[in-house]
Amino acid sequence: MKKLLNDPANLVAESLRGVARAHPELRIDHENRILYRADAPVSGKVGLLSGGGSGHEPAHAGFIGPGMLDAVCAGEVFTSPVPDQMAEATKNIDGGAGVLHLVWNYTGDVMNFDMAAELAAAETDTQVEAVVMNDDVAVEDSLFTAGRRGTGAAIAVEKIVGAAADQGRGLSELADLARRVNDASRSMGMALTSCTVPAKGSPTFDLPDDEIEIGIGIHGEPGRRRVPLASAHDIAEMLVDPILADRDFTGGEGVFVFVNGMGATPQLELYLMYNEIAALLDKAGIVPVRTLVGPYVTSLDMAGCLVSITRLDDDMLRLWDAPVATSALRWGM
Amino acid sequence: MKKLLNDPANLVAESLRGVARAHPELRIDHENRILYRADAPVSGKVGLLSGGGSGHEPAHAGFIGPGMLDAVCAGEVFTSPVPDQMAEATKNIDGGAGVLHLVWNYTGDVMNFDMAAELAAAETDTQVEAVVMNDDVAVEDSLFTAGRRGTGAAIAVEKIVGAAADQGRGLSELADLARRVNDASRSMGMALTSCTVPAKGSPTFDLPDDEIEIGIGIHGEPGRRRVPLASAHDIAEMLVDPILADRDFTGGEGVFVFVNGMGATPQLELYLMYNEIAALLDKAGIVPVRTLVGPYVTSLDMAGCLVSITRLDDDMLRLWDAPVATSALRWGM
Amino acid sequence: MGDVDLDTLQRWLRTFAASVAEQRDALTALDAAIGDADHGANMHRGMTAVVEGLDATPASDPAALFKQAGMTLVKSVGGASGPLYGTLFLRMAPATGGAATLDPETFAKALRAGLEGVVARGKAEPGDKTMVDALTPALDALDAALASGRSPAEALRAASAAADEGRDATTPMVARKGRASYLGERSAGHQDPGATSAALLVAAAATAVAEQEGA
Amino acid sequence: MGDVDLDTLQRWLRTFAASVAEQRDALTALDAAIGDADHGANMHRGMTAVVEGLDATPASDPAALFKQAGMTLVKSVGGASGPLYGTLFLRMAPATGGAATLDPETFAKALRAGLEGVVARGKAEPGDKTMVDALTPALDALDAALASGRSPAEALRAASAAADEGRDATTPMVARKGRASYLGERSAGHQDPGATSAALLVAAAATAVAEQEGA
Ligand SMILES: Nc1ncnc2c1ncn2[C@@H]1O[C@H](COP(=O)(O)OP(=O)(O)O)[C@@H](O)[C@H]1O
Ligand SMILES: Nc1ncnc2c1ncn2[C@@H]1O[C@H](COP(=O)(O)OP(=O)(O)O)[C@@H](O)[C@H]1O
Ligand SMILES: [Mg+2]
Ligand SMILES: [Mg+2]
Ligand SMILES: [Mg+2]
Ligand SMILES: [Mg+2]
Repeated sequence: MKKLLNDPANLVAESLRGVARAHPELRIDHENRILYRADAPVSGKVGLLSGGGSGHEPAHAGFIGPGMLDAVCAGEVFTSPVPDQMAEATKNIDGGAGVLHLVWNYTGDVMNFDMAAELAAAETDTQVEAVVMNDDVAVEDSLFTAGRRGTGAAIAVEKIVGAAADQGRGLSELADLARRVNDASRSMGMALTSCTVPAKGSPTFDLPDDEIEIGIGIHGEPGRRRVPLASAHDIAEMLVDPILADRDFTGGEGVFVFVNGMGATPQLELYLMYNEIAALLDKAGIVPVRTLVGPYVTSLDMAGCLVSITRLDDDMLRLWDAPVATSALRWGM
Repeated sequence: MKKLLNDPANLVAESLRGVARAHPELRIDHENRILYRADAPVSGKVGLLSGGGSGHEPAHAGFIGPGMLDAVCAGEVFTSPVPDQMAEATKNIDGGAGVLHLVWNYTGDVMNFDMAAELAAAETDTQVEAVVMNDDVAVEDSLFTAGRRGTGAAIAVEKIVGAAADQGRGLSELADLARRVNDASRSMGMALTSCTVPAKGSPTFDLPDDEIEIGIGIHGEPGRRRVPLASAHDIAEMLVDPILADRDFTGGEGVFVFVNGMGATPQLELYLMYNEIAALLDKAGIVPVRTLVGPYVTSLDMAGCLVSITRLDDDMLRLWDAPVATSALRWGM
Repeated sequence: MGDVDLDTLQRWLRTFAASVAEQRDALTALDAAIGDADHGANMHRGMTAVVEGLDATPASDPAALFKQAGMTLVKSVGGASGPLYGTLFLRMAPATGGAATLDPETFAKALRAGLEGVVARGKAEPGDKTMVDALTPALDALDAALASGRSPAEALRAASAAADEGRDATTPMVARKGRASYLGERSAGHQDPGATSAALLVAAAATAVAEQEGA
Repeated sequence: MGDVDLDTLQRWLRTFAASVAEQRDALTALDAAIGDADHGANMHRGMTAVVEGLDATPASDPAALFKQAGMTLVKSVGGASGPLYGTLFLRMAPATGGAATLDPETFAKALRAGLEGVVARGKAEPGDKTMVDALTPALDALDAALASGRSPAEALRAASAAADEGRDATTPMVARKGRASYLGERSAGHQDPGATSAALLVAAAATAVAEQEGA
C-alpha cells in the first residue's frame, strides 16, 4: 500500500487537523470529530446534520457552510460515526427550529443516527427529524435487503434542502423536501479498480485488468456483477439504462446530472463519460439543466464513476441555484 | 490499462464535447480546441490566455471565467497545444487592451507560444506579452537545462493576474504582476505511482511498491530521485525543505499554500499532508494565510502530491480574495 | 456448579478482545469479500476501548459491566457492528436484575435479552447472513444444555459449538441484511464476518467460564 | 547523378511517416523513460497529417512541399517536436531557391538551413541529448560525402549511418534541453527519443533517394 500517511490508525484524526488548518470557516471538535460551520447554530434556522464514514472526501465536510450543511460527523474510514457524535452535533446546531438528520442509507449509518435521535430526545428538547437517502438502483430487490444505498443523491438533497433551510422553512417542510428530492433521484456506479482501505493495506477486491464491477457502492464493496472491460459508450449505457428503467425523468424543469468520480479517475475521462451520458439522455427525451462533474463522493483511490440523476421541479431548481458557500460547492457568494 | 474511454485517439475531443455540454458558461471551438468564457472578448480588458497539454484537469479549462482566464488552448494528453490554436484564441480574446500569454515553462509550450506570438504579430495588431511560469525547485541547475518547470504557481499567477485584469490594469502592468507572483512562488512534487498515458496504455514508469519518486513534474515524467517509501511527515520535509531553502517566505502578508493532488490521491491524505506541511511552516516562522487543498493540476491518474508556496504582498492577497467564477475556483460571485 | 462471577465476566470480555485482536485481519478479509473491509478494525477498536475501560474503572457488578461495555462499543465502533454489539451488552445489563453474580439461567436470559436487542435494532432474521445466525443457535443450545442439567462451562461449550456451526452455515446464504445484501446472489459462498466475530464472543464465554469452573 | 526530384522528396516524407508508424511504440517507450511518453504519438499524428496533406494537395515544387509539411507539423503536433520538426521543414523551403528539382548540394544546404532553424528555435547544442545530436553529424557526413564526389544516395547512406551513430551517442549523455533535462544525471543511460526519430528521418531520405537512383 502506498499512501500519504503516518499511522493508518491516526489517518482520520490527522487529516481533520489539516482540515482545521486549511479551513478557518469551519469549527472542528477534534475529540468528537464534528465539523461545524463556524457560526453554528444559526438562530431560527433548522440545523442540517449529515456525516458518515471518512474516505469519501470532499463528502461530507466539503458540504458544510451557508446554503448547505451546518455540521458533519466524521467516522473512521468507511465506518459510520457514532451516536454520541451525532447527538452532540445535533445539540450544537439547533438554532431553535430543530435539526434535520440527512442519513445515507447504510445499516450502520441508519442505526447510529437512530440511536443518536434517541439520545437527543432523552437529553434535550431539540426536535429531530431524519430523512434516509437511498437512490442506488444497483440494489434491485430493495425491500428484502438493507435497501438501496445512499450515493449521489445526497448532493442534490443536501444542496437543495440547505438552500430551503436558509430561507427559513420549517423542519417538517424540509424533511418533506428532502424526501421528495431523494425520491426524484436515482444513481448507479461502476468501478475500474478497487480502493485500498489504509487499515487493511491491500485492495478490498481483486479485479482482473480486463474486467469491471457494475453496481458498486461508495465503500469499495464489490458491485452487483462483473463484466468485461467495455468502452465508455457501453459503460454509460450500463449505468443510465437501469436508472431510466427505474423512474420517469421526463418533464418538470429537466434534470440535474451528477457524474461523480470515485477518486482515481481523471476529469478528462469523467467529462468524456458525461458526453456519452448526455447523448443517452437526449435520446430518451430527458433534458439536463444542471450538471456537476467531478470527484465529490469518492471511495478513496477507487477508479470508476457513479451517475446520479435528479428530476427537478421549479422549487428544486431555484433552490439548487441559490447561493452556497462550502469548500466543495460554491456559488452566488 | 483501465480507463473510461472509447478510442484513445478521440479522448481529448470527446472530453471537450462533455465539457461543452456541462458548461454552458464556456464557448468551445472544437475544431481548434479552444475554450473561451462565453462573453469573450471583454471589451477594454486585457485578455488572459493559457493552456497546455490535456491530462491536468481541472487545469487548464477549470480556470476560465470572470476573475481568471479568458481562454485556454487544449493540447493532446501531455502535449503542448499548437501555435495556430494560440494565435486564434489570442485574436478572439483581445478586447482592445492586448493579450497576456501565461505560459507553463516546458520546451514545447514555450516554443509553441513563441510561434503563436509571431503569428499573432504577423496577422493582427493585437499586442501580446508572454510570461513564463517556472516555479519547480526540483530542477536544480536550471540555468543549464530547459529551466524550472511551471507547476503549482500557475494557480496563484492566473488567479491573481485574473483579478487584476478585471480591475482594468494594463498589459505590461499585468505581465509584471505575473512575473512577481511567479517569482514569489516555489513548488516541489512527488509521486507514489506513475500515471498511465492512454495512448501508451501502460504506466510511464515502474515504481516498486516500496519506493517513491521525489521531484516529479506534472506529466508523469520520473522525478529527480527515487527514495524508499516514507511517512507523510518525512515526505512533507522532502518537499518543504528544498522550497524553503530556495527562497525566503517570511514577511509580507504571509503565504498562500497549495497542496495539489496529482490525481489519484484521496483528499483525506492531502489534508493530512497539509497538516504536516503547515507544521513545518510554523516552525520556520512562515504564516499560511490562504490555502488550497485538492486535485487542481493533476497528472492523469498519478498518485502523489505537489506543494506550492507563494509569498503574498498586500496587493496579491487582495487580488487572491477578489471574486472569481470558474468551474474549479469560485467565490465572491 | 456455581454462579458466573464478575471476574469471569470480565475475563470473558478480555478473552473476546484478545481473540478479536488475533483474528482482526481475518475478520477484515471476510468483510472485504462481501463488505467494506473494516469489520476487524471496527471490532478491534471497540474491544480495545472496552478493555481500557475495564482497566480504568472496574465495574461493580455484572449490570454495570455490561452497561459500560455496551456504551463503550456504541461510542467507539460505529458502522453496523457498533450499535449491534453495543445493544447486545446494553440489553444484557437490566436482564441481570442487579445480581452480584449470575446464576447460569440468568446469564442465559441476559444473553437472550441481548440477542433480542440485536434483532430489534437490526431487524435481521435467521437466514439473513448476519451475526444473528451465530447467536441464535448458540443461545438455543445454551438453554437446552442448561435445561438438561449441564454445567455452565459444558453448556457454553455446546453454545460455542452451535455458534461455530451457525457461523459456517452463513457461507451458502444470500445476504438480506447489512452491506453484504448489496451483492445479491454474489454474497453466497462467503462466510459472514459478523457471524464470525459473534462465534468468537460465544467461544470466549465458554473459555472464561471453564476457567472459573476449573479454578 | 541527377537532381533529387519532387517525387523522391514526397517519397522521403512518406517513408519517414511509415517508419514513424512502425516505430511509434518504440519512440514512446524511449520517451517514457526520460520524458512524458508521447513522442511516438506526436510524430505519428504529425506525419499522418503530412501524408494526408500530400494526398489531398500534392505540392507543386520542393519549396511548397517543405512548407506544407512544416506547416502541417506545426499545426498538428504540438509539444517540443512539433515546432522543431516543423521549423526544420519550414526553413528548408526558402533554401531551395524555388528550384523544381534539387541538386545534391542544394538539398544538403536546405537540410542545413533546417537544422539551423531547429537550433535557433530550441537553443540546443550538440551534446545536449536532443535530435540535434543525430542531425548534426548526419549533415556533416552528407556535406563531406558530397564534397568527395559520392552520389546523393551514397552520401545520404553515409549521413544515415552518422545519424544512427549520433543517436546512439545520446545514450550516455546527461540531457540539458527538453523534458529529459529535469531528470538530471538520471537521464544518462537512455537513448533520446527525438534523436531516434531524427535518425529515421535521415534514413528515409537515404531510402527515397536510393530508390530514385535505382529506378
Ligand atoms: N441488520 C443487521 N442485523 C444484524 N447484524 C447485522 C446487520 N447488518 C449487519 N450486520 C452484521 O454486521 C457485520 C458487519 O459489521 P461491520 O463490517 O463492522 O459494519 P459495516 O457493515 O457498517 O461496515 C455483518 O457481517 C453482519 O454480521
Ligand atoms: N530544445 C530542444 N532542441 C532540440 N530538440 C529538443 C529540444 N527539446 C526537446 N527536444 C527533442 O524533442 C524530443 C521530445 O519530443 P516530444 O516528446 O514529442 O515532445 P515533449 O518533450 O514536449 O513531450 C526530445 O527527445 C528531444 O530530442
Ligand atoms: Mg463499514
Ligand atoms: Mg509531451
Ligand atoms: Mg464492514
Ligand atoms: Mg514527450
